[in-house]
Amino acid sequence: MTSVTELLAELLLMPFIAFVVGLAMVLMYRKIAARLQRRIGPPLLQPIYDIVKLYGKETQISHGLIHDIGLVMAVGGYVAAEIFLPVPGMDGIADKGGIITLSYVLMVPSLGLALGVGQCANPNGSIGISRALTAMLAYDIPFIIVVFGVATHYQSTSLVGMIEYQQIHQWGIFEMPLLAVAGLFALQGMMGKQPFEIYVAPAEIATGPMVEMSGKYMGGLFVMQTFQLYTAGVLYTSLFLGGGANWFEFLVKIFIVVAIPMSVALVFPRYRTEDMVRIMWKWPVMVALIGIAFVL
Amino acid sequence: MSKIGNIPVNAQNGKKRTNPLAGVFDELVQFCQSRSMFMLHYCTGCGAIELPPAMTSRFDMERLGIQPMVTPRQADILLITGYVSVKTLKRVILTYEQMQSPKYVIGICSCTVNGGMYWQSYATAKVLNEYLPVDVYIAGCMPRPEAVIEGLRRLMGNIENGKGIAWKDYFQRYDHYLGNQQHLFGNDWQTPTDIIGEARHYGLETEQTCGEHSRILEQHQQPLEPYKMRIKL
Amino acid sequence: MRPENYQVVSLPNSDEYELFIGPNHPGIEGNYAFKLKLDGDRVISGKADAGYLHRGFEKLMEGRLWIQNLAIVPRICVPDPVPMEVVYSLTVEDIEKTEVPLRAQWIRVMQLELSRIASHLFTFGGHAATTGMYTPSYWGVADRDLALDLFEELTGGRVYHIYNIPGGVRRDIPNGFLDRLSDYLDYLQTRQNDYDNLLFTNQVFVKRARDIGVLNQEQALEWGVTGPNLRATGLAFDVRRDDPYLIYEQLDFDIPVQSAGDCLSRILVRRDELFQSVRILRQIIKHLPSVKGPVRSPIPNPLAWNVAKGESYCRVESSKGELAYYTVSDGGDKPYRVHVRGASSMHAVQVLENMSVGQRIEDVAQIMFSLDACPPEVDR
Amino acid sequence: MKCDEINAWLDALLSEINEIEVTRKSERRVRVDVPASSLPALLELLKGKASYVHLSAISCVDWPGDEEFELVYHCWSYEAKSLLSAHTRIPRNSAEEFAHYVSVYDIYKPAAFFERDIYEMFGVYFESSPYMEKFILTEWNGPPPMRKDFDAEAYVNDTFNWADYHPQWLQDIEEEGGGIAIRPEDIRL
Repeated sequence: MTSVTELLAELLLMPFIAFVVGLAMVLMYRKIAARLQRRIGPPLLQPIYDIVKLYGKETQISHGLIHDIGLVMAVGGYVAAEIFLPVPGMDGIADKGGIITLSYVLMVPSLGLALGVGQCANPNGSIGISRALTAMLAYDIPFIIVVFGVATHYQSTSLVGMIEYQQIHQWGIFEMPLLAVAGLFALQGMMGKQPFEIYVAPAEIATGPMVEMSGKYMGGLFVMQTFQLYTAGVLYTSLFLGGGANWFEFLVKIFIVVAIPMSVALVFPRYRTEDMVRIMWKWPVMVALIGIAFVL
Repeated sequence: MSKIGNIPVNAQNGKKRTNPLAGVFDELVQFCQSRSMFMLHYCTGCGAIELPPAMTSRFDMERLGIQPMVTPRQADILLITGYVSVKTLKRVILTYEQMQSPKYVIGICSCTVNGGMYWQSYATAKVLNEYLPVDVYIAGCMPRPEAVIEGLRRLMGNIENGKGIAWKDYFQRYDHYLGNQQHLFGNDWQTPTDIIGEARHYGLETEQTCGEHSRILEQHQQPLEPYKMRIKL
Repeated sequence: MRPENYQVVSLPNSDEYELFIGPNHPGIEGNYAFKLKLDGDRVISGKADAGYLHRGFEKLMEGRLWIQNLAIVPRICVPDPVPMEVVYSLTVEDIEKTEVPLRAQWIRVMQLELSRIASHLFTFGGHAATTGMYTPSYWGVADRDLALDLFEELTGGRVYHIYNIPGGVRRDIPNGFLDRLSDYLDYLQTRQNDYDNLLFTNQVFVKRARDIGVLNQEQALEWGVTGPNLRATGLAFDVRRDDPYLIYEQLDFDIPVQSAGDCLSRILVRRDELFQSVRILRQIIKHLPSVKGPVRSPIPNPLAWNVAKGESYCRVESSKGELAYYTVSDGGDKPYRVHVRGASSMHAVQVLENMSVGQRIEDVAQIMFSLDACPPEVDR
Repeated sequence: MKCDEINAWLDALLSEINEIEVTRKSERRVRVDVPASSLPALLELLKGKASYVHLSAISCVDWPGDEEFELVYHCWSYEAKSLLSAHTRIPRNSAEEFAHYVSVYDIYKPAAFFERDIYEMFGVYFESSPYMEKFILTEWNGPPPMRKDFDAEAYVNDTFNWADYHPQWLQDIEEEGGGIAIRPEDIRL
């Protein structure tokens, strides 16, 4: 039984760790892109520079209260998600929430973004957000099926329980390879990378949801991105790669997990919206259902 | 003027700073501003053809923290790449006023300095800093990517030393800039941004902010309504 | 333009909204604007808005000497400037009845093809970037830069090289230039596989580009489409072969043709054309040393050069399509009138407006880039 | 030879129209001078019967001395591989009132772009052309700029300011008698 102060400390520390690790992931993405594109890439502290600069802008244009609240929801949703994700030595409230709660919490950011962007009255933003919600709908179906299969297999909905099971027996990826593959697809969609990067799409709708964001709002989105990458990595690691016994193993695993979609993203264009939905509802769902058949 | 102040501006400058660490914080922000520059993806002229080489693999501006951004709201630097025709200049000014301060303007190519080889042309504006405050000019027709990067580095140095303050000049001497704009576009020229209101808000208003030209503006100004999106149910 | 797109989509007014693509938008090529009227994400009508790059070139040329104009003509099309110089020189030579030395003609063709390679490499990246893949644009621009290095060595200018003058070219090629050109071509051919794997046979890209922006041959002829965009509809027409200029008759090259007329076939035509240019350049590397002689025929003092009275209409095949100049001289020291028929003046305006109707918003940028429209040619 | 056949046919065809003057400049270039009234008929014949399906360009030349605009229609035949330039002349009005001519948009679709261009730059109004409105020069209020009587240099000097650039080193050189002493017009031969 952890004491209340310890729990509070964990609740503060876990999002902070997520932020720092997420920054490193953003840097890693930009470095991978640079290497693949035959260039050097940004300096090590570039993600921090960007965020500090954006928060330090003199003009901060707000488009009303809903705009602010939407942004807070977007970032806050992820911050809340972080405390459901167990890391080595810290469980937060992961054993109380479980993965069902987590998958609900993960929808909050998209909805918050939709609220905030809708207030900007920019058609590009509105198109972007409608695409983002469509994308969410697309990747959530395989994601939910995967979560269902995994929970059935481990006979538990608690991430802590799943990690313990995997550390005793075998990693989930070896026991449920099909579900793991379907999960990778969902991960790609969840991270919003090509070929499923439909809602940023600079050449089509001028970065969609971000089109009217400026200053600290843009900074908020950058922070959100760090959390997003971290969440995706940790979730997949917990479900299929047995979490981490220690910090080193844990970090290696989540960075590898995040690096795979990133590398894939750089050599593919994006699908059209309807193609993404079609593909997401076809292959990953099919693979995941077959995977479930094996699990059951 | 107050009619068009529909977009609220929350500035941090107006507040009095009591925190002893404010100076340190300001320096940190300045440093980060100089290391992270988002430039607007707007190719106004032929100099834009040297930006892709400067941005991509060979010269790689991202290693200096410079990356292209898509909308004026997100960007810090407005690169005027080459001649600006009168039609473009209107859009450039609109774009500039939508950007978030601190914002910087770089004039690339000789055409922005003094008309360049289009000095005879009836369609291009000649001296860019009559219409916008320019931080750095990069001369050449067209400047090589190395020169573009050199100019951007000079701007970075200026920002770090606190000298990149040309954007304040736009608020402080708005009447001068507005006068030149009106001379070119006619007296009914107006933009949807309330520059004078913003100048007051930042505490940057001087006696040159308002003048004869801003009075002409007030006479012609149409009150602007915020654009509302219709939601179909 | 699929047939069903011709139908007027009748919709209640309340669902329509307007969207501006450009002039400040990453999905637009250069400083150009395209106003869309949309219903959902389906385009009801598109309206091109040009003039952001208007400098009044034709007026400027009337105020300058014949030789001074050479400095401003390349500015009309920035990514592909050499055809501009060449075609202007061709019109002046045609009026003056100047014979261009054979060696100069070979050198001109060499530049034209190198410029075509550079321009196409640029286009691939742009086209890929509109579909969300940025790696080809990084590669393409970096590879194009090596071609610009060759240009710099040959002419002294990276982008604008004012190297062709009426009567020939300014000076002979530097020592060892052909070897370096040959090295560059070898390098390009080693990259062919990379580009194919990354872009041209990438399944997602193919899915994205196939059957988008279809232009059939009949429509293409009706709307005056030229160049690679016309060849992508199946008509093997190339000014280089069918209305030959310079020494193209002596060269052996194929005209790549695709039949579908969609975005994919347009980019594939450009890809094949790039390697045909490599083939032409290889022939030039082989033959140029054996072509001896001066590189320009003497012209009068260029500062007091009264070109004979006359008019001429010359065309070349630029990387965008058919590029033509109509030059009129009244016997003075300045052109009386120069009319520039920009290669993309059709593609960027009428063809784009017609093709965008009924398309989805995510494809508009791709269609524009696949047409390889160059706004400065429209605006002049 | 197919080309020769078509060319011979073309010659016969052109003889059908009155007051027409055909000059064969080279193997693939034909110049035709035609009165303004019969130009649309000529183009229709060319497109319909002689396979000149591609309108390459319409050029306009201002001849203020003759009080005329010269319109040149460049048509290309993909089959005969020849380029025909049809020259015609229409009366020129002052800048305030447009000169008038008929559009050939119903024959050649690309004409719309060129006609709009000529409308803006020269002030020639083409009847029944679909887009007779400002396109490139939407922000321009002056006379049609490509007319010979519009003096661009004077307009520029009136409208725009120039940056003063007279640095110390140039002043020093000028004191010694150097600087930009020789103007281009002085060295004209």
